[in-house]
Amino acid sequence: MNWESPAAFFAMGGYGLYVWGSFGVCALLMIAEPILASKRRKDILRSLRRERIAENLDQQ
Amino acid sequence: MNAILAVIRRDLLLAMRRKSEVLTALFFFVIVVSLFPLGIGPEAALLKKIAPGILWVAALLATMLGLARLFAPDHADGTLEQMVLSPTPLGLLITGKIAAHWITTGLPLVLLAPVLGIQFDLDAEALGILVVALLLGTPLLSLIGAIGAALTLGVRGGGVLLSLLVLPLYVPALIFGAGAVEAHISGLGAGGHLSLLAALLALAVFFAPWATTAALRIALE
Amino acid sequence: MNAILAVIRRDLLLAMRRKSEVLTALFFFVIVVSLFPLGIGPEAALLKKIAPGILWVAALLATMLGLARLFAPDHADGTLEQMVLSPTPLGLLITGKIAAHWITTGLPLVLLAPVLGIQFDLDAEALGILVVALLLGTPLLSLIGAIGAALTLGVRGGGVLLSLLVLPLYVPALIFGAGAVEAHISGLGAGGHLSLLAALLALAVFFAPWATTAALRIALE
Amino acid sequence: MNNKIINWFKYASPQSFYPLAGKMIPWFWALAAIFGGIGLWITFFAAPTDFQQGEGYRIIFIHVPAAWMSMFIYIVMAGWAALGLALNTRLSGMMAQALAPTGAIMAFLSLWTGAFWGKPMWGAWWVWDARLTSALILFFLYIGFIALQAAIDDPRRADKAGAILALVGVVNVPIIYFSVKWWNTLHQGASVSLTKAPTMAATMLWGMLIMALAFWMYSIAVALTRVRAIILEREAHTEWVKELPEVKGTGQ
Amino acid sequence: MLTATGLSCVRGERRLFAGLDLAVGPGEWLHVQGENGAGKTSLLRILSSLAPPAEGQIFWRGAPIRELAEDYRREMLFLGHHGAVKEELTPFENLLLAAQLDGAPLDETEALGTLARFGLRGREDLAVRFLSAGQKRRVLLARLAVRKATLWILDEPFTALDVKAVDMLSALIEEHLAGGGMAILTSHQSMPLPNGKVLKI
Amino acid sequence: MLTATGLSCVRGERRLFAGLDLAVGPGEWLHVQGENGAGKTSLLRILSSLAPPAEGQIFWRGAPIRELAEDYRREMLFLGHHGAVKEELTPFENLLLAAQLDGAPLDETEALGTLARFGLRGREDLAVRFLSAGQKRRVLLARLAVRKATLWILDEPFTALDVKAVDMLSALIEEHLAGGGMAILTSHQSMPLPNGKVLKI
Ligand code: HEM
Ligand SMILES: Nc1ncnc2c1ncn2[C@@H]1O[C@H](COP(=O)(O)OP(=O)(O)OP(=O)(O)O)[C@@H](O)[C@H]1O
Ligand SMILES: Nc1ncnc2c1ncn2[C@@H]1O[C@H](COP(=O)(O)OP(=O)(O)OP(=O)(O)O)[C@@H](O)[C@H]1O
Ligand SMILES: [Mg+2]
Ligand SMILES: [Mg+2]
Repeated sequence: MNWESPAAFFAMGGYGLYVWGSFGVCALLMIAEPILASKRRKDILRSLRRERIAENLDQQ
Repeated sequence: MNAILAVIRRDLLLAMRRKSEVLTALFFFVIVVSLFPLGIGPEAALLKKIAPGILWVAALLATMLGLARLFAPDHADGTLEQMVLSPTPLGLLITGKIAAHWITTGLPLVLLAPVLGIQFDLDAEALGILVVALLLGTPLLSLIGAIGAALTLGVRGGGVLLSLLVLPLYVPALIFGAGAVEAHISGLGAGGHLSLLAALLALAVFFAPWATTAALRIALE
Repeated sequence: MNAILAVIRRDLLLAMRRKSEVLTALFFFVIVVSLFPLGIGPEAALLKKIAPGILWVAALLATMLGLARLFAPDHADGTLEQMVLSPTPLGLLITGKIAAHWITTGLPLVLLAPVLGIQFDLDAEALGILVVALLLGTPLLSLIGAIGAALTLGVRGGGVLLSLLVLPLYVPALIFGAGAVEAHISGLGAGGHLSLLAALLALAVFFAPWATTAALRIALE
Repeated sequence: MNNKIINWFKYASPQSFYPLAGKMIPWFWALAAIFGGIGLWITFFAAPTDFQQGEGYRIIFIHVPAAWMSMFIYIVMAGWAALGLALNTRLSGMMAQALAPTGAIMAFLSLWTGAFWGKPMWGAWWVWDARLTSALILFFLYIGFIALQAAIDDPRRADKAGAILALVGVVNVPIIYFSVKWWNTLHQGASVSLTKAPTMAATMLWGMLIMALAFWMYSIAVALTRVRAIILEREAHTEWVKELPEVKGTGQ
Repeated sequence: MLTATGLSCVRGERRLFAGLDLAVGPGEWLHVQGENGAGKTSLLRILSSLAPPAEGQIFWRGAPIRELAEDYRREMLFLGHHGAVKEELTPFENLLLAAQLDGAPLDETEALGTLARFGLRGREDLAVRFLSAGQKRRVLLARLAVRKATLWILDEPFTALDVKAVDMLSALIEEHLAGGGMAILTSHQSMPLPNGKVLKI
Repeated sequence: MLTATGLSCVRGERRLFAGLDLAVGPGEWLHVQGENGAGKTSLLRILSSLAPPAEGQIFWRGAPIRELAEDYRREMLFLGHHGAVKEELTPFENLLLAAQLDGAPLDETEALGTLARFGLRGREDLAVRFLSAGQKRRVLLARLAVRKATLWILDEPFTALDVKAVDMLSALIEEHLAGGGMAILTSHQSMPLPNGKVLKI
């Protein structure tokens, strides 16, 4: 282990802004992207289901 | 006033529908700015020196490219004819269109410019002045450009003729705009340039919509 | 071969009829080049240093502006459809159109460039190299640009999307073209750059018409 | 042998690929999490402080994988595009479309992390270095691809136009790379140059490789998720989509 | 009441017509006829104040239209060859925006109803670009129903319409005339409408 | 002999028609009828090989047109809504250039004669931009007379034409059919031509 304390970990030897700026944006994008991708699928599924219900209503 | 808002809303809706148009105007700006280092070479000190000029010329070109489509689609499909025939005064409708043009092309440039400035290693204060100068300058570009767009409407080869008409008129905006940042970098203070830019803008706000309307009437006759 | 000539003759006739288009592309080139000293300031040494880069970027932008009108008018009035349906192979007709585009936009730039170079105080030999580089480079710009023009044909916001697609692909031409003159000025000899430019041109001559034709077929489907 | 070809074609149809992708996604997520966990542990705890660059160098563990991925994905995307043009399979175009945003994000990450590394190391967010410049242009190529596809409404047309662009781009990427490199080395001014990384310590190398694996798994998982959405969008009005459990409401 | 006296029109060096008089009163319509290139479209553009006549005067309720300007335009509706329809927008949006520009905003249900009446049910949300030639014309004509104008000036309104749509449009014009409106039309086919005057150029 | 079997067309998510069969032999013509938006234009574009059908096959003299490619296009002439006419050029230049692109250069007197036949005497040297709607169509139709094609595919050829021009065009088509040609037309009006088959979409 090379860190004496959590604070030292976050300070990154004075490079905190840069290191966490990089890792933060990286994490942000890598969390947002899958969420958006699966939301895209859920959205289309929802509209398909709605269409199906409307079709069923039409037939009745 | 309602009419202005209706036109702005309409044009923004159209812009959203043609999203790629707005986005790519922005990317054009980015790309043109990035091309210069490729043409000139990677020397940092040299690049920093010419950065304000490059950014302003690129902003100017990006605005200008969109100008051809300010009235042309409305002309082609007869909307402009209907606007002339509309009971609402044409001047108001045109003002709305110019405002929408600035919102869709000028404003994004202003917001993006600092990021590009960083590529050329400009410091924070210089970036601030760049933004203020663009904030004053881009509406000016839209206003002046609208006159040119109206004058060349329906004229053969209008697109390029437009640049020919408009670019000389853009020169003052370019000189004061790029000058403001350079003056700051060389320690002279940007105040003078900025207030001249503001004065030009005030002049254009009163004069340009009127001239544009007159030009449009002629184009449609 | 006859078909290529017929297309070239047709496009040149059209260009003569819309004279302003050709002329204003030239003026655009001149104006962009002249804007830079205004944006950057009048330092002669600095200007000389960045002259090749500026000339090349301006040539590139001037070519690019005309690109949107390479296929669009023919598309709008159905001529392109008729070309696809014509018994002559489409590839030949397209090659003819690209050649005509170069004759009307690239060639005039090549001829005008030395005059502008003088303004930046380039010496005779540098001007010669500038002309040779442009002579190799502008057909390359037309060829690559044609692919972009075909891909964005009939697409919303085509004009600006086109620049987005094409400008990155122009980078090698820009680097070697501007590089040739710079290398000469700094005493390194321009041979390497020029032969690379020629190699790129050879590649594009074979590859670009094919890609353009394929893209056009898709656009018309 | 014959069977294999038939199978391959079977899975090249969106209808059979959709459920297959659904089954694969959780596995790739799991692998991404495992590799990511190990990689992060090496990044922050196993790897020693660099005596020259201090702790700032830890950015390399995401910077390099992101840069690699941005290039790999472009090639893979162009491969799918070529396949689509040659064999006219519907799935290829969808795969290319699904990969593009991920590739663009990777390119963006390599630029972003590079900039955040450059500031402390070089004192500038950006220099016009060969590698940086060509990474920037690669990013533009991705954006162009995405913008072109977004601007064309007919999906089949969008696929084909995108395929041609991707192929033209793939020819150009090496040309751009070498031209920029040459441009730069000929004119290298007084400005900073990339200090060649010293022969890397074994832990660092391992960390980077494992992080790269994690990025691979992540990219595959996201691309598959997105391709499933695209399949549904494009095939919304086919019978098999209407018969899907998640559409009928019996699933999920 | 629209009257015109001594109208003439010059295009290039060609005099298309001269000394043309016309008058259209409430409930009346005028069928402008003539060969291709006779000058029908040119006449309609002059009457709608889009182009000035080479000679002659046009009066609306007794006052010259040049002077009336907006007051005339508020009561007049001109539909020409071009669509004035945005290809990127849907028929629904086109209709709403056109109404807003005219300063008479439209209610959404009313807009949907009008579109359905013009046979565009199911196409309300499809960009106009995708519509067929006849459907595009229908979007344009839908403005007739929503804009309350007294004088309709229509250049070849029946172009590209199928039989059903032609009947529907005729009925619409008839209704407009019955309500005291006026109309000036061009068309190469004969039209089954009452109270028509014919003007041959 | 053009035959097609099992054609279907999908636009967006809408299936316009399916399982369509047709056959046109020498001396015959086919009148494609249907409401606005039924898919007539789409069908014609498919038959002319501009767009691929979603399903089905098209044969020209027994061979699939996909494979024939240029051999088919040499014998076929398609005229759609769009002019394929350059607005900047004169009718005369338009005609000459169109013929050159087709690889069958035209004699100048022949070109002038054709234009006169189409009622464009006196407009040969006026840019098309200045012509009236009907005159523009006439320039386009003049190609019918100069290009020797066996199969004519015409989308609403009578649009914007006046009575005289309609008669002239009908006569032209009749002559073409009498010489063993074939034609596929759309039109919302009925057409007084012999040997017609009707295809309703
Ligand atoms: C915006 C800035 C930057 C961008 C766009 C960028 C881009 C790239 C790319 C594309 C690669 C992969 C190249 C390859 O594998 O051949 C890479 C690798 C690398 N970069 Fe960066 N970089 C940036 C800044 C930096 C900085 C500031 C440093 C260090 C001071 C750095 C150090 C490295 C190292 C050590 C590698 C891996 C070396 C290797 O595999 O050959 N980069 N970068
Ligand atoms: N610059 C010009 N020089 C000579 N003649 C011109 C010029 N501009 C237009 N014309 C002629 O003016 C006429 C314009 O006619 P207009 O468009 O009004 O005809 P129209 O009656 O509407 O015909 P259509 O039934 O074909 O629509 C045409 O005959 C055209 O040739
Ligand atoms: N993307 C799309 N989504 C849904 N429907 C579409 C789409 N694109 C086109 N359509 C429909 O396809 C049809 C195209 O018809 P087409 O142009 O072939 O008609 P047409 O028979 O020639 O009609 P007209 O008589 O009006 O010329 C229209 O009904 C149009 O609404
Ligand atoms: Mg007319
Ligand atoms: Mg049609």
